[in-house]
Amino acid sequence: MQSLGPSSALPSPRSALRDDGSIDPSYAYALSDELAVALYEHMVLARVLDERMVALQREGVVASHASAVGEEAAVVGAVAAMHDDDWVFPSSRELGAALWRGMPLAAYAHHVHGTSRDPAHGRNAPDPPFWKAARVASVSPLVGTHIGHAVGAAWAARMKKADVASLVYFGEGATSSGDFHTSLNFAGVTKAPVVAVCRNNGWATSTPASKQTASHGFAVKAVAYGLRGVTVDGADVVAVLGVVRDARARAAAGFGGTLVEAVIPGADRADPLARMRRHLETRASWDAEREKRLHAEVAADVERALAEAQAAGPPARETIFDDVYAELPWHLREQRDALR
Amino acid sequence: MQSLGPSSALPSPRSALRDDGSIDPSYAYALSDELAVALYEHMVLARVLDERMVALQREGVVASHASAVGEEAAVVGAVAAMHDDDWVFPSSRELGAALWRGMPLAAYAHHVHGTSRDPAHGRNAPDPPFWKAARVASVSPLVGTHIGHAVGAAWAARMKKADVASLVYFGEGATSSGDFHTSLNFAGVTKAPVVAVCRNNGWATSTPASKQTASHGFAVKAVAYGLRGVTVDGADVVAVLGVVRDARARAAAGFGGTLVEAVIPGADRADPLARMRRHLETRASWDAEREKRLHAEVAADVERALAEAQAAGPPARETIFDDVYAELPWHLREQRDALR
Amino acid sequence: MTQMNMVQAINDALRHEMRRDDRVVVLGEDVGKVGGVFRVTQGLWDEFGDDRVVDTPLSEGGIVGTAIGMALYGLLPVPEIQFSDFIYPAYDQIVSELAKLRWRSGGEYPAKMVVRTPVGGGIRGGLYHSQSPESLFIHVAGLKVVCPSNPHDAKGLLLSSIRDPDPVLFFEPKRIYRAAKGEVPEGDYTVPLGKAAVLREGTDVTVLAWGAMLYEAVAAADEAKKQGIACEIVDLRTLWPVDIETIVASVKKTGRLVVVHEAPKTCGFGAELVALVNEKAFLHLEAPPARVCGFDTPFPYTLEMEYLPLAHRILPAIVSTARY
Amino acid sequence: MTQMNMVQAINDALRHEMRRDDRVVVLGEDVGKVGGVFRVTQGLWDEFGDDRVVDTPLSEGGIVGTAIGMALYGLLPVPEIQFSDFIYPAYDQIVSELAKLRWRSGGEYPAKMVVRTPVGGGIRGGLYHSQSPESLFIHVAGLKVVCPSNPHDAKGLLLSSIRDPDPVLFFEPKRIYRAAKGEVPEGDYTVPLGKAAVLREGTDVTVLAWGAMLYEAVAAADEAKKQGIACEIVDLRTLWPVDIETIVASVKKTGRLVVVHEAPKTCGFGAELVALVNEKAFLHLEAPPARVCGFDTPFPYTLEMEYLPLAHRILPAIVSTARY
Ligand SMILES: Cc1ncc(C[n+]2csc(CCOP(=O)(O)OP(=O)(O)O)c2C)c(N)n1
Ligand SMILES: Cc1ncc(C[n+]2csc(CCOP(=O)(O)OP(=O)(O)O)c2C)c(N)n1
Ligand SMILES: [Mg+2]
Ligand SMILES: [Mg+2]
Repeated sequence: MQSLGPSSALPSPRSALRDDGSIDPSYAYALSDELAVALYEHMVLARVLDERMVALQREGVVASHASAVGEEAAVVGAVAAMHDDDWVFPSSRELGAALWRGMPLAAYAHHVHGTSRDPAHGRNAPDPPFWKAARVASVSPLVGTHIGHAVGAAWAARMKKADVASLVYFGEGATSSGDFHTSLNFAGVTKAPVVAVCRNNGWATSTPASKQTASHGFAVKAVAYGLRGVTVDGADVVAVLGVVRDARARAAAGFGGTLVEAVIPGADRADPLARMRRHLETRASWDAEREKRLHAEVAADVERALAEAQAAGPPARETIFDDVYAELPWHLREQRDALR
Repeated sequence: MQSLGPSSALPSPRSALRDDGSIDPSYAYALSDELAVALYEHMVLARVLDERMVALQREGVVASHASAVGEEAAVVGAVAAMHDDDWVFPSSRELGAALWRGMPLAAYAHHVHGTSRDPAHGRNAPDPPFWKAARVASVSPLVGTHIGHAVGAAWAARMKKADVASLVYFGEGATSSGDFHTSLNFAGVTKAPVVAVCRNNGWATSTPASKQTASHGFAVKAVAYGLRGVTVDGADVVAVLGVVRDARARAAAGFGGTLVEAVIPGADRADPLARMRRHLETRASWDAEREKRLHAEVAADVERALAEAQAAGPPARETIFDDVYAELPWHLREQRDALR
Repeated sequence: MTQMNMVQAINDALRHEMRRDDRVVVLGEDVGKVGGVFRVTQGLWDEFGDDRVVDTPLSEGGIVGTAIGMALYGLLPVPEIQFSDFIYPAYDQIVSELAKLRWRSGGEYPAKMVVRTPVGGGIRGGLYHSQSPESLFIHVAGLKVVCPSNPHDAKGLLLSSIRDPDPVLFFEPKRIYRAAKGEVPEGDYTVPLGKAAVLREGTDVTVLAWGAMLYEAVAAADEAKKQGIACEIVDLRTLWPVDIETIVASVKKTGRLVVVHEAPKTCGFGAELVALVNEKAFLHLEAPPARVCGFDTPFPYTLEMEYLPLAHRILPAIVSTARY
Repeated sequence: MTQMNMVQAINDALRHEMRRDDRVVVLGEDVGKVGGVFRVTQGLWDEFGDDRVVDTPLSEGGIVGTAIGMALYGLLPVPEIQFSDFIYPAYDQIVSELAKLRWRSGGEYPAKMVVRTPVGGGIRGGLYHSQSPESLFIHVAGLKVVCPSNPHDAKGLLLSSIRDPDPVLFFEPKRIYRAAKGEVPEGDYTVPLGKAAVLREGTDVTVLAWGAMLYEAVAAADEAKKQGIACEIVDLRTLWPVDIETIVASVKKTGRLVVVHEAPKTCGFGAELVALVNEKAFLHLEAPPARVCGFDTPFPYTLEMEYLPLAHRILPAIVSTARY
């Protein structure tokens, strides 16, 4: 009898950044100064903003926030590997992806404060933000539902023979959802150009990955869909960049999607920012001076944005009734007018 | 980078019955005359009944019927491997499982004709039947929903330390449902003693398996749940019996569930009844005489049962309102009384 | 003008719009080569091919979820759910995602599609091939809900539904898929969403119905006429947003209301219609509004003709409302 | 008697019944060691262990689907859905399977469970942590629906729900999880299903409410009293099957009805209550029944206090109904 039980050994996730800050010679891509610096700067920006959000949430200024501290490499490395007109479908911890795509800090601040200048008129609880100008999609906090949207957008691009792909992020807990399964199964059948990045941080709220599934890791689930499955060191922005670039290229070549498991090391383990900084320091392009300037600039930018949002007022009451439909139907007009 | 893409080669499904009617020496179990004959007799019974149902459906006597012709070995072999107090969760084509468990032909006939003597008072469209006396569960025709029920019953048995397992059947199309995924993922985590038999007959209505998934076969999907995955020749009742016995034993020993892919050969390929008959003919216990008698008896039993059901009347109109709740609430009493 | 049944009219509308608008994509279980279990999409795959008429894997959630992504990309998906009884695996995608995308994105990411699905009983389908779940979608803000009762409206409403900017649930009464025949204009025309049709004018009782039950309402009204009761029969056509003016005008005229639907009575759309009429025509009501509906039970197999609110159950409600 | 809030009372009921009946199993996301995101199951895992208090994988459909199997086996599962906004992935299992099992099996395979889930707004949760989907379950035959408004009822109704033979959706108004405090008897007692509570007697207007909005109804009634309007406030407690006698008796007395709920107005439970009162007390109605509800929009984040039907929106409805 042919047994297909799980293999006992877990593959060790691929890394690129070595302890001495150098990049593993087997790494497939050249990394320019500009890109290396941009990756680091955006991780720092995401970190600083994130820590401020955690504080604002503690103070009760914002109702909720899902921190990505320690996961910046997975978030920034993946989005940096995609093309500008690719779609990005974040989950709750990907504010860094929107920032990479050019969402202004002020727009983010208006979003999380739900102000009159929030693009969504304060309708959504904080995170993740959407940014239409750069195809960062609007997703709900419902775990898993957005995976199908990413697959559908990629499938549509393939139907239209456009070189456009989708990047979708989710946590390892989301792999237990029915949407994960039905969506990636569609991706396999349609060869939709999608890169699905599973941030395995080991926990779904209080539930450990060991109670989430009995599979050996999460990348192996790709086998059920005829997709490629890859594990990568989620604290290594350079490795994530490379793995997602590979996946994007493979998808564009018509070979279909990839499930990337970005393994996030426990809090005790290496900090993704420190690891990338060590690499930058091996380059002429970075020194303590620039490091200091960066932190000063980012802190100032963040405070300016938050101050702007905190000065703004709430949306007008009537805005509740807009955008339910393209045009206001009779019953919503009545409900709105009754408030007057 | 560690790639976990699907292996290119499909495992060939395990068989036990050889062309000359003998059983492969590597087969792990002894097969008594009684069991061998019982397997064959129930396959014949299922076949004859099935063909009559197809005719009754054509005549419009019953509204619908899902034929299991050609799939009897998968259906009968699997249920025969389970213990008497194990649970059985059929899908639409498993009338043979209920018959094996002792459901009287007359009860089946009353069910498909929806008569006043149908245990469910004519509430369900035909197939599959349930049979409480032997733990054959009531399932809906909704593809996939019953898989969770089978896992839950098995999980409950494990919680209660009872040596009770679940057998659940479904077609390969059902593996695309969200329920397949969420249910088998629960099974993996809980080590619920469940045997999930996927009848891969190659088609979901008009949709070929190649459009159902891009995985290499269906048994491989077990890897995503830390379950064991096995493929077996679905036209070989002896092989199915053995594979499911292995799975039942493994589950009872606490090693968790198994996903069995029973590959049903195309209509052109070997008929499961013919293959088992060839085996019986290698035994003293079977000859043309017994074969003839069996068919005569089965045909007579089936006609008697159908005649009884066709003579019975429809359920009383008031029965519509029973069993919605344990006791009739005020609004249903009003609706019932309004009919008087 | 050609004589068509509902299946042919819907097929004609799909073909027409797919020729006109190459964003339109049909997807679902078995909608391709075989043209769906009711043959509504027959021939579309032959004309438009694999990329616009797609047989999907067996997952309603996957169908609607990926269709939302297609819509975001810029296509106009028209998914089919094989029976509305099978729509629940897609319920989360429809009510949590599809219905809310425009609103939660401040209008920047509307997701437009038309979900087609056969609805209702009368084909001996039993409890899982006969349901009428419309009120479960009317309750959810952001969706439009349509149910035609004849071939002319079926084509005209489907074309309007595809061209409307909002997501539409398009319920097709399967009991009359082939039984309802009528003249259908060739080519382009639309029947506007949100406009009911006064099928028959009358002064005594307003009868609201839609889909397959409209014919039962007519049959009951014919009987009532023999007893001297003149019913005004309104075919709602669009269930939500409903044509409130037509309903209120009619009730103000007749002072009496009977609502007919197949779905279970409790929290069915009939309750909303009664409540709306109370709010807008209370002083005109001369009798308690009556609801003739499916029972608050699952849908039976053998006894389906007892379950359905057929003419013989509608007539007494009309009479007692008129005589109240 | 001890002073408890809703969280403590529900926790006390679960602990009490788990000690009494070893068939009772609690399962859900994060219900174990941490005791759920609202800490309602806190301490149960410590007392009853892994086999009776189970942290499940992240799938509501898996939770309810496997719970049905447990129930068939003979256990009595009490699954928690972390927020009722997340119940839709389990909607198919609840409405297609759980609700219909007893009926479709001729009474041979009832599946008994109590699905607990926090409901409603008021915690700045935005559109996916604030919903009130009760009418989506009341419409489905075979389910009972309960929503307590205070700690005493929460414990007593939950014990009744667990002991009732039918599946129950138990909605816990999260806005008052900790705000609502009161005396709760120790040990065993029940509050019967299907019986409403007349919280305050009055002669002028009947106000129907439940859960968190009951307090808003009371606040509005207090204001109305200052204007000489005496409201009779009825806490429904069990939404379905609803206590029709109490409602009809009250409306026959007052002749006027105001219904309050957080869910969107259209096809909300309020519509059914208005329709029922029309059917049973039409001639007693002296004013059009009024509904004060959530708007027919998704639930907003910043403006949630504008969305909720708070006292300042209930009062004018009471006054205009009384003065009609
Ligand atoms: C359908 C649904 N169920 C439950 C929740 C509640 N919830 C929010 S986040 C979360 C855990 C998610 O874990 P994971 O997917 O690993 O993502 P992470 O938070 O680790 O990034 C849960 C259960 C939800 N938002 N949606
Ligand atoms: C949720 C749901 N979706 C769709 C259907 C319609 N349907 C009934 S059988 C079937 C195909 C099932 O194929 P498979 O699972 O391979 O089983 P088989 O019929 O081959 O035994 C479909 C799509 C259904 N019954 N339930
Ligand atoms: Mg996680
Ligand atoms: Mg099949």
